[in-house]
Amino acid sequence: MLALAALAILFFALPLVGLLWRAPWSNAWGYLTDDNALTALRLSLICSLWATALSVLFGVPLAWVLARVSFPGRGAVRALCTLSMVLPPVVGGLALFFALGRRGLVGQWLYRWFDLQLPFTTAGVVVAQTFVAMPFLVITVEAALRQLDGRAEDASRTLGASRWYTFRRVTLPAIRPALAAGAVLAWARALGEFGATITFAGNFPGTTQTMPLAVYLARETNPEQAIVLALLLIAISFGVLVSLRDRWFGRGAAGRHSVLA
Amino acid sequence: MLALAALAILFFALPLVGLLWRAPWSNAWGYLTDDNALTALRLSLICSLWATALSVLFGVPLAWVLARVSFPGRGAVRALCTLSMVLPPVVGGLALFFALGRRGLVGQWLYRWFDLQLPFTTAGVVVAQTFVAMPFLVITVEAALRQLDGRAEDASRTLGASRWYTFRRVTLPAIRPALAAGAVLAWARALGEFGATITFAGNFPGTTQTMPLAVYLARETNPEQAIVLALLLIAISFGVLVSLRDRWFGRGAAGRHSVLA
Amino acid sequence: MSLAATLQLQLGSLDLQAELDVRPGELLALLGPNGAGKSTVLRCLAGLAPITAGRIAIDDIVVDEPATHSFVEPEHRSIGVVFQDYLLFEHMTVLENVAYGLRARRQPKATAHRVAREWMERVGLGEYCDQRPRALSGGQAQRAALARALATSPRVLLLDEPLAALDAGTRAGVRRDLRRHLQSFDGMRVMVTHDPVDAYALADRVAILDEGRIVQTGTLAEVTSHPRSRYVADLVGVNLVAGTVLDGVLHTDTGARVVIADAAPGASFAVIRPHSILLVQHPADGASARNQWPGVITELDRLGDRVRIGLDGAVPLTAEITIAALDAMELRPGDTVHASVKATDIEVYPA
Amino acid sequence: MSLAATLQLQLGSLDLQAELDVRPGELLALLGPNGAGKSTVLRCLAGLAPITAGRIAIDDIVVDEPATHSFVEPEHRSIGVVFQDYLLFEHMTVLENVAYGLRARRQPKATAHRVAREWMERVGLGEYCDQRPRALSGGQAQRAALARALATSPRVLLLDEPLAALDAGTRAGVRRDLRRHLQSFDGMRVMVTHDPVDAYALADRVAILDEGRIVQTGTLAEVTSHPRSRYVADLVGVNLVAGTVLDGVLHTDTGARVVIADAAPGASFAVIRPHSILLVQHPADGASARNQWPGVITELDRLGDRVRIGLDGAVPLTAEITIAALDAMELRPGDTVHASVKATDIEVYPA
Amino acid sequence: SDESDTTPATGSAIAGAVVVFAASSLTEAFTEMADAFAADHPDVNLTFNFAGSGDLFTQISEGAPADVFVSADAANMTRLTDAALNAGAPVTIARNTFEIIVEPGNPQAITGLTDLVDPNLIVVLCADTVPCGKGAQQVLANAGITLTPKSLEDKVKGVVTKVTAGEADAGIVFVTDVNAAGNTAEGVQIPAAVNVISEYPAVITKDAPNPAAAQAFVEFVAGPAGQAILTTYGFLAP
Ligand SMILES: Nc1ncnc2c1ncn2[C@@H]1O[C@H](COP(=O)(O)OP(=O)(O)OP(=O)(O)O)[C@@H](O)[C@H]1O
Ligand SMILES: Nc1ncnc2c1ncn2[C@@H]1O[C@H](COP(=O)(O)OP(=O)(O)OP(=O)(O)O)[C@@H](O)[C@H]1O
Ligand SMILES: [Mg+2]
Ligand SMILES: [Mg+2]
Repeated sequence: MLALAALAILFFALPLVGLLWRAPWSNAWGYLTDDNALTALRLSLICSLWATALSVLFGVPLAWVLARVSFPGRGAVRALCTLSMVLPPVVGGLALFFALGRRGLVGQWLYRWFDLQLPFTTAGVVVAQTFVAMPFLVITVEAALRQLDGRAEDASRTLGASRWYTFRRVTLPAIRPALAAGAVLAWARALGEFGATITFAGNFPGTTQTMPLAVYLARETNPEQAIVLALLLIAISFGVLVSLRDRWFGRGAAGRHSVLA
Repeated sequence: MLALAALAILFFALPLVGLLWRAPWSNAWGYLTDDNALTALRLSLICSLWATALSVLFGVPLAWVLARVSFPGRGAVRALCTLSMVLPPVVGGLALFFALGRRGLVGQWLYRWFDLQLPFTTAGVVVAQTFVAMPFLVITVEAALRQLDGRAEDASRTLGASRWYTFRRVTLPAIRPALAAGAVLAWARALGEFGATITFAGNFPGTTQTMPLAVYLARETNPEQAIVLALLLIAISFGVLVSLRDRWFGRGAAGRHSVLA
Repeated sequence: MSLAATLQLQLGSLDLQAELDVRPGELLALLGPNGAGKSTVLRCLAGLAPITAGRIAIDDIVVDEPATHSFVEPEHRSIGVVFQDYLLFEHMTVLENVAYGLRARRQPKATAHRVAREWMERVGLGEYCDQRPRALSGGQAQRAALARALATSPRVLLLDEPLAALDAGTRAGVRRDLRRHLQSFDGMRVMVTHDPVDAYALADRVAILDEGRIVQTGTLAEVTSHPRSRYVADLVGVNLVAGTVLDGVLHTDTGARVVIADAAPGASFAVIRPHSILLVQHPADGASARNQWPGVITELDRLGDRVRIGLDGAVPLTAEITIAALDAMELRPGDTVHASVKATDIEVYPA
Repeated sequence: MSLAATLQLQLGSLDLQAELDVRPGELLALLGPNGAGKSTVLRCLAGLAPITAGRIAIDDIVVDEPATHSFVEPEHRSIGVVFQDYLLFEHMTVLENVAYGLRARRQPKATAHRVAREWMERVGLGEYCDQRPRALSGGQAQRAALARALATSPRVLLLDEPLAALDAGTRAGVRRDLRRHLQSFDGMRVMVTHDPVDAYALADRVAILDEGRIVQTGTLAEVTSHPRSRYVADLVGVNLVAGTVLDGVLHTDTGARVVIADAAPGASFAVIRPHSILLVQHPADGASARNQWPGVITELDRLGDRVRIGLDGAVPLTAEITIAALDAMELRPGDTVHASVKATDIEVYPA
Repeated sequence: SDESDTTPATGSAIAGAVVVFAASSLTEAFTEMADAFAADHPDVNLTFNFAGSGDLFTQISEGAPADVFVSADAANMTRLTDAALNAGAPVTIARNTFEIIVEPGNPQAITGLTDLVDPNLIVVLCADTVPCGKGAQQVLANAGITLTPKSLEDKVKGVVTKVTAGEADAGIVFVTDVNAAGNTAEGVQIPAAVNVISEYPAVITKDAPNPAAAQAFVEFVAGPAGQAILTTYGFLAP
């Protein structure tokens, strides 16, 4: 067990060490304080947080339905909600065009009636990120709901709590570790999103150019800067993930086996 | 709840409907039976299954360590293992170069001593896919382990079962829904992997050209074919996901609330 | 104005078909062997297990009737349930657990916590308010669950072995508290228990459930004086023989003949008390009013200065003799003896 | 060759400091109020809760001694545990649960299942082999857990209220089975129970645990005849008064004086039986050998033709009088009465 | 709503936002050009959207608000004109030609195309669906050489990355890419006889929201100031 885990850690650590090793430290500061980079970073953080929030808002109810309501075609719906994970990046963007673009199924009406256009706007970035990120939350939370013993929910119902109150006060806290994990997965996926974003939202500094897009462009002009920007992205998510202490990831387990076996 | 879930489903369904709507049905058969496409598909399936298997093999022990062994820097290790999710696609490939490439930290020794070169090989594709896919499994499984009541494991120990036997016979079955979910997430992520693969392993039909790469390249000259190939990828994962019945996703919950509320 | 239920439900190997009627202010104790379906009955009443046929009405309001597609969700039934395995919410403090029902009914937090704290004091857990359920011992958890269910003052209270995990000292106290509280409101209560003492102390009426059917109801005294099931006979410690009376003889289902004093013909039960059984090593030529059955000793069980002896034969029996008698006869498991009972010592009543 | 343990452990509000010694073939019953730490003691012995100081040795092999950093993992201790809340593995059939310990010990599947099936029969669950634990009732689950622990024939058997959830009929049977099996091997057993009947039927010796300390050990008769804790006094149904004897008077910790017949000076316990207490409405001028304390009635509790009356005063007491006497005096909760006890009716022994 | 109107605009008359969809290989040159253009046309707010030429075409065909489309090859421009999404004829603003890219110091001592056939060399090319791949194939055909590359990259930077990272020994890329790689790579010239010239056409889109400013930008790029900047990045004049 421990040997396999150690190998896995090594596997993740090596590329990072590699990046740090090859990073052009002497010029790093200049690259980082580049106006464009900072703008892209800010946009990336804002959009990925929005995408995470939307994923939680819509994804948790969806997970609950998949776990707890039995209806014909449930398996198909579950599969549908994971498709965006399999879509090659560009095709994801294309599919979003076909649905929400100016010529899209729904997008054309949004455009005609409300003069609303999602592509090439910051909202479009959020839509693209949500599209690829939400499945991670849905699947994680659904698994947790299934693992949950439904009897605590029964007890809550008999105490006069509605399904909704029960869900908020009993179910959600019980699956908090999974919810946190799912949200982190979704956030990370949104933060790293590239393909659907560049296709659907374009690459406009300040409105749609997120960090991965900036890294992509930096690579065209200055591969060194690309590495530095990627390291910045890594550092930020590292910071967020580390500060999301064990406590957030849930109860109990912390330190149960303090002796290594 | 149900309204939000329905919106979420709509959000996922629309792009798919859009793709189906715009797909060039008259030429579809020709595109599908294209030799190149079939080769890419076969390679994609093989590599993504390998990546999933490796993710399970290494990821489950890693998740166990993160959930059950308390050691200094655990938070940092967890963050480390999720970094590959945030890495912009190309940088992921670069980082793998720096670690496992011909001039990489470890890769140079592999090359010198064993004449082993991962880039431009099918093994390289598997490595790239594993690198981006494993975190999904690790995080999902860790959350499930934390949610698990450790007392069943206590009971197993008193019955003479070692930690390892307990893990196999009690812990793993109890987290089966999450393990299945994590494996599906990892598989889907591996199947859709594009950036790290093309950077690290390159793109050569038959050895490293997976389906997303084929789709991406087709899109440059023949967007119609790209859509058809993407739909094929979707159909396959749809098939796999639907056939992974509820039963696989775990016990109990199926049909508890048969009345919609 | 009562709880009236006709329950039908198929669940695994359980085939539940039971009828219950509890009047306001009444406490019905539900007794029966493990797996009889007692907990399932409570789940049906609570709305956690919808019945497949029948009807449940609380205060004349139908809450479950498949025939008319009526189903009232658990949270709208004004019920309180104390579950067999507590089911406290692990992520809340014990106080929050007890306050939960009131909070769910939109009571302000301060009120809910004040009421909950009173209940915590009442069940002797005052100092555990801010603990997590995990830090409670089994018995403490059971008491917290009790407080949680009582705090919402439900119309119907369903208790699944509420006192089972309590220690002897607390048990008497909680039983007393429980009775005091139960007397102060006019709702209906159903309590599952294994302990006749609980039933005696708390219940107005008992119902015996066996394999999903109610086999007997009445006061505890009525039920125990005329057992109609193996379970009740075991509870009271007597032998129960079922059969058909014809001409002063009870013909058992296994074909044995039990000579009885006098009884109306038809399907009947006969009760044979262990200490009215005489064991002899050789069959005696007795009067016809004496029953005499050979049997093999399967069990010897000492209880103070008496010994209970299990016999396997045409009429399986448990006899009770003194140690002195045992020593005199030098009985061992496997020996064959003859059990002899006077017809007048056998009580017979219609099934 | 025995189980010898000196346990020290701090857990939440529990401060465990207990010493246990169980000889081969012996069964020690651990009794005590809820939250006393009984389950925690078993967890320490099983290796699930490492102690912070002290020493646990099984058959002279040290399995836990923080001072020497010795710690043997639970799976290498040759223990069997029946947990208070069963802890059956939900994803296996009941048979697989029972066979689990043997499988974990690398027994071939066929052997393990055969032995497991025998155990299933023995606890009366033969027909439930292929069910999931979820389909078992509470009592059936308890029996399955028992079978699972016994199937591995451990050196030390730890039972946490193994009979608590069993119905009256099964209980006697399982208790008998348990005793039979326990007699057939020479291991050590520790059983937590709340039921003195279990202790009486199964235990060679009892230990009373209260707030983490062993307050009394001995045979059940020894312990109950001279209670040393409120818990045991409640169990037996007598009043226990603690204090210091000086010149034929016991001075209680609350400052009251209890006149006694004769006892050695020093810290002592006095036992006053409820039925030896006389209640009078007006204090009588009696002999000096008569104790007389005023008290307020807090509780009236009917038990058949007698009534138990709780009194709060300098010496809190429970008295027992007949219903006739109660009716004659017209006592109500809140009334003040005088409790009078003859010095010779009070049994005193050193603390 | 805008009529496509190609009347020449004067510097003072034009204003407003103009959006240029340009192939990503132009990123550096165009970014530098933006400052010079702003000096000439202070009232114009110039924004770029850099991506692969194929992606840009897709976006425009889905209704993206582009004024100018600058492609890195003729093929994507043809797709646009075939779809009648252009206003006026495309203008070639730059040309590019090919070089062999090798590691700094040329450790494998590659002197020309014929050296690339060595089976021990790792050579990567672009896929023939992208401009650099089509060009490279043409170059090899012109030289009469067949070789088996290890990889067919989706974009020219993929080839550059593999060489600069040391994974590949050589590749065929645009001269401008070798320039951009700076000291992380070296170029080996390909004789003009077999080399191929690739063109960068620019066009104003049919739905251009600001055709006047668009026209001004295209003229600026094609003009002497624009050409001077492009030349510093290794582009050839049209
Ligand atoms: N979810 C289920 N699936 C299958 N069978 C079930 C299920 N729940 C209950 N049963 C069946 O119903 C029977 C009765 O269960 P129940 O819990 O009602 O018994 P009980 O009378 O409460 O017993 P105990 O006194 O031991 O608690 C069980 O023996 C089991 O066979
Ligand atoms: N994990 C824990 N965290 C904090 N406190 C704990 C924990 N486990 C036990 N305790 C404390 O130890 C006390 C004793 O618990 P234990 O389960 O040993 O009691 P018990 O004697 O078995 O009671 P019961 O008869 O009710 O089962 C509890 O009251 C609680 O305060
Ligand atoms: Mg039950
Ligand atoms: Mg306990």
